[in-house]
Amino acid sequence: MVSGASATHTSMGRQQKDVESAVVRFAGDSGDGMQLAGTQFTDTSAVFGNDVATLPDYPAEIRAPAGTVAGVSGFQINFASTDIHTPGDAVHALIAMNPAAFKAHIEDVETGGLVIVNDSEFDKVNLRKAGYPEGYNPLDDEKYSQRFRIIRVPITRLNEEALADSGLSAKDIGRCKNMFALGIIYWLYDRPMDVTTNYLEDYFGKKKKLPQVAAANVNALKSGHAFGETTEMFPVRYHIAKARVAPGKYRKVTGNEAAAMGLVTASKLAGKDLIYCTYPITPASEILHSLATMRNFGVKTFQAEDEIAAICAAIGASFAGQLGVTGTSGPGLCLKSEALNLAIIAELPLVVINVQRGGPSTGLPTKTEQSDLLQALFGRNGDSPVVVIAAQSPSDCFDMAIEACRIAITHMTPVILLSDGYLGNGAEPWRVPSADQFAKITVKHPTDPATFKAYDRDANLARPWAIPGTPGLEHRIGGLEKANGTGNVSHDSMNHQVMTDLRRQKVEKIADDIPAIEPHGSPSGDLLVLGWGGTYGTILTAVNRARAQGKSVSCVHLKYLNPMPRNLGEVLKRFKKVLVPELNTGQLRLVVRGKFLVDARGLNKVQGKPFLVEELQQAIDLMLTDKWGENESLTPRNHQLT
Amino acid sequence: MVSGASATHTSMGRQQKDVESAVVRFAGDSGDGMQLAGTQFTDTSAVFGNDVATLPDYPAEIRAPAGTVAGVSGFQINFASTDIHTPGDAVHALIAMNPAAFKAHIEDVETGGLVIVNDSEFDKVNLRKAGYPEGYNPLDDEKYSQRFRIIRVPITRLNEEALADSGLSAKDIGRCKNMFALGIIYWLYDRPMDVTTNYLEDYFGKKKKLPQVAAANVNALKSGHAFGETTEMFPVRYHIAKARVAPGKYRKVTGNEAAAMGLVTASKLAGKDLIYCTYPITPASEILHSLATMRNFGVKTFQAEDEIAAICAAIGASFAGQLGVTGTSGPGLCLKSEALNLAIIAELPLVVINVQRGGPSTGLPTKTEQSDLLQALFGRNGDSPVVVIAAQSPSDCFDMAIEACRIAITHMTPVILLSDGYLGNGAEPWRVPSADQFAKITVKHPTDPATFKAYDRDANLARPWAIPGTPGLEHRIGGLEKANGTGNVSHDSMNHQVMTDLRRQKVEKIADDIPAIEPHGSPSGDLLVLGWGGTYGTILTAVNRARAQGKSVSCVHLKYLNPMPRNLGEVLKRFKKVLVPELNTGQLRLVVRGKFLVDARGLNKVQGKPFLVEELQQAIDLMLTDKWGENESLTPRNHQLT
Amino acid sequence: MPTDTNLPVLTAKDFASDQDVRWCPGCGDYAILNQVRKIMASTKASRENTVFVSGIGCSSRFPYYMNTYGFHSIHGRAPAIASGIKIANPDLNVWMVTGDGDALSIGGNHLIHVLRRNFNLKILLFNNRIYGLTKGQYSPTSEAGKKTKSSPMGAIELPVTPLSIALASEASFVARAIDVDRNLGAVLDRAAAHKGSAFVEIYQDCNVFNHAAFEYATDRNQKEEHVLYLEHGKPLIFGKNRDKGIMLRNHKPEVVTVGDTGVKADDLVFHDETDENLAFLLSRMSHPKFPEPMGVFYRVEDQCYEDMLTKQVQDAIKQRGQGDLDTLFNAGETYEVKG
Amino acid sequence: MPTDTNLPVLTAKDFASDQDVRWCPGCGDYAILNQVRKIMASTKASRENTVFVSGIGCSSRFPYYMNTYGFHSIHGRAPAIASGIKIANPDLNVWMVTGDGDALSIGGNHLIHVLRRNFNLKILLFNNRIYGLTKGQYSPTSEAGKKTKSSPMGAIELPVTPLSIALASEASFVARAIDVDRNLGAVLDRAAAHKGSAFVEIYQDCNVFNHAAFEYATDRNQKEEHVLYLEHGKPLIFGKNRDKGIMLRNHKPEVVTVGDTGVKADDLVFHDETDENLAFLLSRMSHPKFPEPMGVFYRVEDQCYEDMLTKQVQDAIKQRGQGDLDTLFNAGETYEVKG
Ligand SMILES: Cc1ncc(C[n+]2csc(CCOP(=O)(O)OP(=O)(O)O)c2C)c(N)n1
Ligand SMILES: Cc1ncc(C[n+]2csc(CCOP(=O)(O)OP(=O)(O)O)c2C)c(N)n1
Ligand code: SF4
Ligand code: SF4
Ligand SMILES: [Mg+2]
Ligand SMILES: [Mg+2]
Repeated sequence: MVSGASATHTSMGRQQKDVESAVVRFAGDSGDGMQLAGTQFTDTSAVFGNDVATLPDYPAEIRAPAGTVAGVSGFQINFASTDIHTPGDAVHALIAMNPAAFKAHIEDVETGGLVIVNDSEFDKVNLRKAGYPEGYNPLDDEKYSQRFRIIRVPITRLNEEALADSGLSAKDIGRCKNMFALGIIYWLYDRPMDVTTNYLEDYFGKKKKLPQVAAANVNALKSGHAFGETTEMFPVRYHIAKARVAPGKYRKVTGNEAAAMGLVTASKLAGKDLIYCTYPITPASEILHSLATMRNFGVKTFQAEDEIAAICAAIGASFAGQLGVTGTSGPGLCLKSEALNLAIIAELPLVVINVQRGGPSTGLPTKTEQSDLLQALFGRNGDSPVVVIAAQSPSDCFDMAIEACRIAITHMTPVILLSDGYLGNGAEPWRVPSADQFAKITVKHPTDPATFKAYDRDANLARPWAIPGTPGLEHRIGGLEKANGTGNVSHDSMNHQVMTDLRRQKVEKIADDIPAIEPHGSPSGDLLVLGWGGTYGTILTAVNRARAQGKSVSCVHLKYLNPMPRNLGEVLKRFKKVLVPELNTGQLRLVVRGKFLVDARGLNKVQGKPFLVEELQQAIDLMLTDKWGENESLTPRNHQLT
Repeated sequence: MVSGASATHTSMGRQQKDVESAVVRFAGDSGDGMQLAGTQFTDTSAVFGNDVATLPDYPAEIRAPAGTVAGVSGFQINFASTDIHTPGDAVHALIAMNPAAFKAHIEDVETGGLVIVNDSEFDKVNLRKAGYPEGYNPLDDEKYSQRFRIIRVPITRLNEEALADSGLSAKDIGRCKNMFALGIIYWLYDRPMDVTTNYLEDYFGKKKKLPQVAAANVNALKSGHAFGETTEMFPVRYHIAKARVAPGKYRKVTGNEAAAMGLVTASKLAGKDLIYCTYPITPASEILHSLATMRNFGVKTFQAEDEIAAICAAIGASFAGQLGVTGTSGPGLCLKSEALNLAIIAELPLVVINVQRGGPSTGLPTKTEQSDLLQALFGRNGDSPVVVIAAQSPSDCFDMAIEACRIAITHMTPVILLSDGYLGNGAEPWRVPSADQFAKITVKHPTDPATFKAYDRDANLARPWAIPGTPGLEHRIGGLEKANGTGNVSHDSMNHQVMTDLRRQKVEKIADDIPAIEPHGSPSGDLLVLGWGGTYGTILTAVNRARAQGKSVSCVHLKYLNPMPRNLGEVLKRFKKVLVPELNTGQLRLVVRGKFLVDARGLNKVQGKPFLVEELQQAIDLMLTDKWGENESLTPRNHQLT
Repeated sequence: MPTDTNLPVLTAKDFASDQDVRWCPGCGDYAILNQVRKIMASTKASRENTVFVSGIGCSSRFPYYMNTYGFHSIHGRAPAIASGIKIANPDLNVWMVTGDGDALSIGGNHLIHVLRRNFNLKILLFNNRIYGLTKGQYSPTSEAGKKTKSSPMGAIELPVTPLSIALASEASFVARAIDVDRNLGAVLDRAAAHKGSAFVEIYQDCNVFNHAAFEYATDRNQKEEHVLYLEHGKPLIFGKNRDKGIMLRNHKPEVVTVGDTGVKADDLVFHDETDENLAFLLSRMSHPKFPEPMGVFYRVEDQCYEDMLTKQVQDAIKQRGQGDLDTLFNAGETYEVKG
Repeated sequence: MPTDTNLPVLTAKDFASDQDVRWCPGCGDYAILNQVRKIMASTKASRENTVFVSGIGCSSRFPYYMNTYGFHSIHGRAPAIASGIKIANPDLNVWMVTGDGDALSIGGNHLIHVLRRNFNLKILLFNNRIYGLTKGQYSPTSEAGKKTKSSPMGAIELPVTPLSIALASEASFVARAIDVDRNLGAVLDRAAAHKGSAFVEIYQDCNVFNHAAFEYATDRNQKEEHVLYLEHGKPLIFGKNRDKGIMLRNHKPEVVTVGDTGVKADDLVFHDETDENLAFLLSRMSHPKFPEPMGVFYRVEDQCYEDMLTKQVQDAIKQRGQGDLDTLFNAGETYEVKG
């Protein structure tokens, strides 16, 4: 989608359109390097000064068969001169490198949108692989040519010609065609090429020591750009001005990178070594990969034999006095549940990062979802209160990782930090902080045998963190119920009641240590949209648009799910209606209704994708116009809520 | 407690009191054979024709040090001429075999209650072991002698004298003193001795081939009885008439025995082999022990290497076409959660029995609790609907085990059956059914390749149960999202939405296949007490008493927790207030509030013990008299709700 | 394994499912898939009585590509699923496919126990010394010091030897083969014929994340020097010119040259498939110090769990008669309550 | 292990916690507890730097009775907890206590991996061949055919041999002792002195649910015939009159009589603690066919996981300097947005 198309002037017989934002999607075979093209376009636009939001989308299989729909890999960028919070709904320009990519993505293109196809690949074989009927070529189908501005460019051939004397093998030349396509798009959106040329020379030239390959890629890029410039195929060229974002130094981060940096930062703020114990799992593995490169920060990563060993090692590390953290995704969280309960009764600091994916079971490993909330809150035997917080954007993973560590240490409790595949893999510009802007995390380790009691309580109801190596504080902890105070094993009835209450109160009390919420929009009104996690950007955008249309809508985005902000109940009462949009079947909704007895309704979607702004706008309108009816929840199905 | 004391007549200078019911508790060292004395008293009373309810209470350790409070083992029996549903609140007669037993149990004795102590054991050493201050003997403490009728009997010595020429070792003679004590109690409550003498001769005489030991035990029993008869120590003797229970053949069952029999029965009704796969854990192990003896029913028990392997083997068994069942307790359920999700997405029949115990973590393994409900409902990644049902009494474990299997098979879904330590170990009289009174469970296995689709749906939305060995139906299932219909792997967005909805709807639809609820008491009124699981008897008793006092109270006991009975919401609306008593911190309460937006309040107790009827009566009164206040929940703490 | 000779003889192609195979180009899994389909045909397996069970991993996608019953379960748990299947229906011909991470990392414990229970079950461990599906972290069989995404400074664990673990787990059949090696078929054939848990490690090339990990054993120019084919009762000889052998000097293995210049073939160790200690010793021989043995290391005939369990059921029925519910209900102390 | 010579020397009693010991009368665990407390004193362990970690089981109650730091964790997971402790603080003197169920049933996989990683960690496996705490079900070390509550018709699994598993798991120290045997102290002493994962199996009598399981090895009238004490470099001789020995006939072990009537001592196998294959062979020798070896089967010096990990941290700092957050934040493609 392009929004706010404004001045249109003509330069050298070509129209030049100034637009506020545009959504571009690169789509091709897993082998076609679409992720690289996408990130390069993102970097260039960010460096250029646009606000950007991205959505990578790759197949589950390592490499699905070339040419098949299952093997299609896509990357979407929304870039703008205003600030944006979502990768965008409808696509303004789609680059389809083969028939399968065309088939997989064409329906997401807005009517009148630009579709640049690599014509060379639309042959019998590829059309069959894409599952099109014999003799049919969608490019010749009026159904499409009427709806879209389809531009057929024989990218493969043009690229080959351009690199004919590059001295590279045919295979390696083919590998450059993503740069040729990128060149076209750079021309189309009037982007500078230096970021990418520098990257190519650095990566292939210096790092991989393949100057020929570097040169060829640069050449392909420039040829693509020149092609755009010279050919008559593109009547219009678009220009997106710099965004008016807060001045300062920026970089792009994915949620997983941000989480890794947040953990390291927290460990430094607490003066502890970070011990990150995990077992690889999609989409959480990148946190391990990032942290594994940070040994010089005193970070120790431990790739355990499974998730149970991972969390247990983290618990052991915390018991021994360092910062024990474990990370995983849904199925792994299941396996960690028994040990998480051990940390809860042992009252040790522990951070568990859960990067959610589509469930249940193995489900949809590479797709995003928010369906582990109830598991995080309740997925353990007995009454086992645990702190649950959630990040709301890729860069927010940095802040919430620090927050998770802070709470775990100051309140001697496990903390579950919920992220998701969309946040973990999605990237956004991040205003680079400076290390000294963060408050230290104060750690207290008792040393006085005279006054020490293993299950004593401080003002937070936290017990003392006495660590092995401290003379005279030798004590034993474990999974059996503890005697209040001493922490010895106790089977006493009343003691169990007291300890159960204390564990609950300790977590509830953390509400004193987290910010109260203030609705975005107005303090009260007709509708409050209550969200959590990765849906933040979409909800915010939709609410802003609704308000721009004068609707009485505000939103609250929960970063703290247990305990919840003290004033939430009171805020909820200030609104006539409450809508809870979630990428699950209504998990926060159940809890909010149960806790506050408000008739919250749900917009629920489990389609492996974030909400579209449009879907939220529809929901808001239905709620406001009472067309919503008695439904406790509605679901968007091809542009309809049912 | 004795209730309904009526006619008191005098026989041979002794008072004889007719009472409606009495609560007796045997308490002694783990080595003292209190569990045996208790079960014998229960059997005798049951055979005599009383209604009985029992509550065994033994220490966590295999054998805590002799003489210590931790080592005390107790067994409580409530027996009556009316029908009863609980083991009783206050104790009418306590038998304390040593100081530790006295210390551990004395506070549970009603004022004016009978306390028969084994005087021989109240020496320096034992008093110290029990943790009494040097030189102090509670038996000489007015505090007690004024509150209770303490009767000091040198049981150890008398027993030794009685068995002096039994030819047994001193050690073996000592082992008989529980029978001596039992003899006294038999006399006190006017019980026949034949049931026990038969048992002793069978067990020691025939089974263990120790006629001498058998004789000695019988001798001890009779000596105890004679002692009661002859000594002047007992001014009053009690008589409890036969109960007016439905005529028929009865036997005693514990919940775990009943569950085992229920599973075997279901397997026969379905014409399937029962494959019970489990890993030992307190308090669920007895189900394995019982089933292991039933090989001749085609039962195959599999003691797996852990809980994960256990549930996976059960899933494999179901896939292969037999009845796969697994059983565990809380910590084990944590470990099963990932695989349970596999069964949910694979849509295979599976029964998971969870005998709840005190949590979190290892918690209180031998104490009862109801705190795994939320874990059962929500403890898995993704949206993973599973059927959850709960037994409400020991014998009900039989019916609900059959019901679990029926639902699992007819609806192709995993079913979690919740029991608890109190039900599992507690015993009650069970009207022996006849095998032909149960409806067959119809099993359909498709065979026609022409029409077969692995994820086809029948009227219940259940998919076909096609089993290996069927020609032409070869298909593959697994944990990745399935394509609607074919069941092939699918990463399609909309398909995931459809399948998520189908999984939910399939479980919700089961509500058509379970009975609607009818409140016990009146269809509407001031207060509805809503319970589930093992609290049934206590709630029923309390509600009956309240109604007898003319209070407008009724109760509903949920056996189906997901899906819930269709008319529950409507029934809730018929009452002004709703009270949800649970042995947890409010798990059903949260769900009911969230689902039905009713302001349900909770009576919550986590003290390793069932509710006392008295505690529920207090709660009912507070709710009715509006003294309850704004509290969402109250907890009984020594006879007070706070 | 159940076969029905009245049925038309099936070919390898008949065991291909309708799903298109989704491994990376050049993945060693393809070669194994083809061999397994061939073996199904040659051993006259019937599609309907065969079940392929797997965990999670690239290798574990295997069942989707076989036109038999299949269960792609969860990570590491295939042995337990397979156990349940065999208990429920001992007649089924069950094959398990797993990876080095699936079987030895998260699933190590289940592997030990399924082996010691000796279910009649064929276990194929595709060892590519890497986590493929999760894109290239080191696995329990990765060499010490291996640099991967999760070990940029090198892995610091000692790798485990799958065959040693299998032997210590009381496996009744232990063998090794290579994805592209001629003797894979023969080994699979032996495994199929074995009654009991047959454990086969298959060196498999992960073309994308651990390419050429086994080049020393597959590259035609050097493999003969690095691989030793085991033959029962035959001396341990290897090398392009069959001039190298394994000898024991105070029960420690040593590479020696045979032929006139060196020792006699008779002085070499003779392979004995029934000697568990020799099998263990062979399993410890690894590249580059030693040639790596291929073929059947160990086999012993033993009862299968599912058969013994079925026998207990039959014995119980013999001893106590077919279980009767009414007898069960009426067991224990019962009593009449009169109306 | 860290010791501080300025401190007053501690006695075994100083290692007793204030909790009263809660095992059944006659339980073998008492004897082991006493020995371990003695070893703590004799090896000059310091209370504050010592941590006892366990899983769940009767044996796993052990930490409560030691006046050191202790963690009674969850069933089977002690190895992972202990690993985390060593990673976080390599200087701690960590001992792990586990049972045959805890270590080999639910915890088998963690045991394999903690051993192959070779943490400097002492592992004591109390093998009573039964599940004690849960009141008597058979365990992975129970004899085949054993009748228990959960196997009334007899267990149908082959038991595993803990030492074989440990050896296959690349353990760097493997030994065996008996709760009431004189050499338990000596073995524990060797274990304490070993730098790396020291695995010690201890035969332990469960007086209540599996009494006398090891009578053959503890009863003074027969033990000498059933137990063989290993001594490095010494021939394998046993028997009351030291007249029996172990010989290899084509690398298979055999019991032979030594002395003038029989073979010479020199023909016997000489124990070599550094020979993993010999160690495995010894681990396979079991009663009644063979005497059961006691003492140190195998030991090798190797680097410890926690040390190598710490070294990677130090190397990284050497190579890249102390990690600086600002550098980290500013890494990658950054850009200025002007006001
Ligand atoms: C419980 C759980 N943890 C982690 C994962 C992520 N995961 C999938 S496969 C795999 C390892 C794959 O390695 P391997 O078993 O060697 O199979 P390969 O892909 O190499 O064939 C991991 C860690 C998962 N799917 N489930
Ligand atoms: C997750 C889990 N599963 C099962 C149990 C029950 N359980 C406790 S100890 C134990 C086995 C004990 O046997 P072992 O490890 O040999 O120790 P022992 O009591 O014999 O010393 C079992 C099954 C548990 N506590 N937790
Ligand atoms: S990642 Fe490796 S193992 Fe997996 S499919 Fe690709 S090449 Fe094969
Ligand atoms: S049950 Fe056995 S192992 Fe456990 S304490 Fe008693 S004797 Fe020892
Ligand atoms: Mg692998
Ligand atoms: Mg044991």
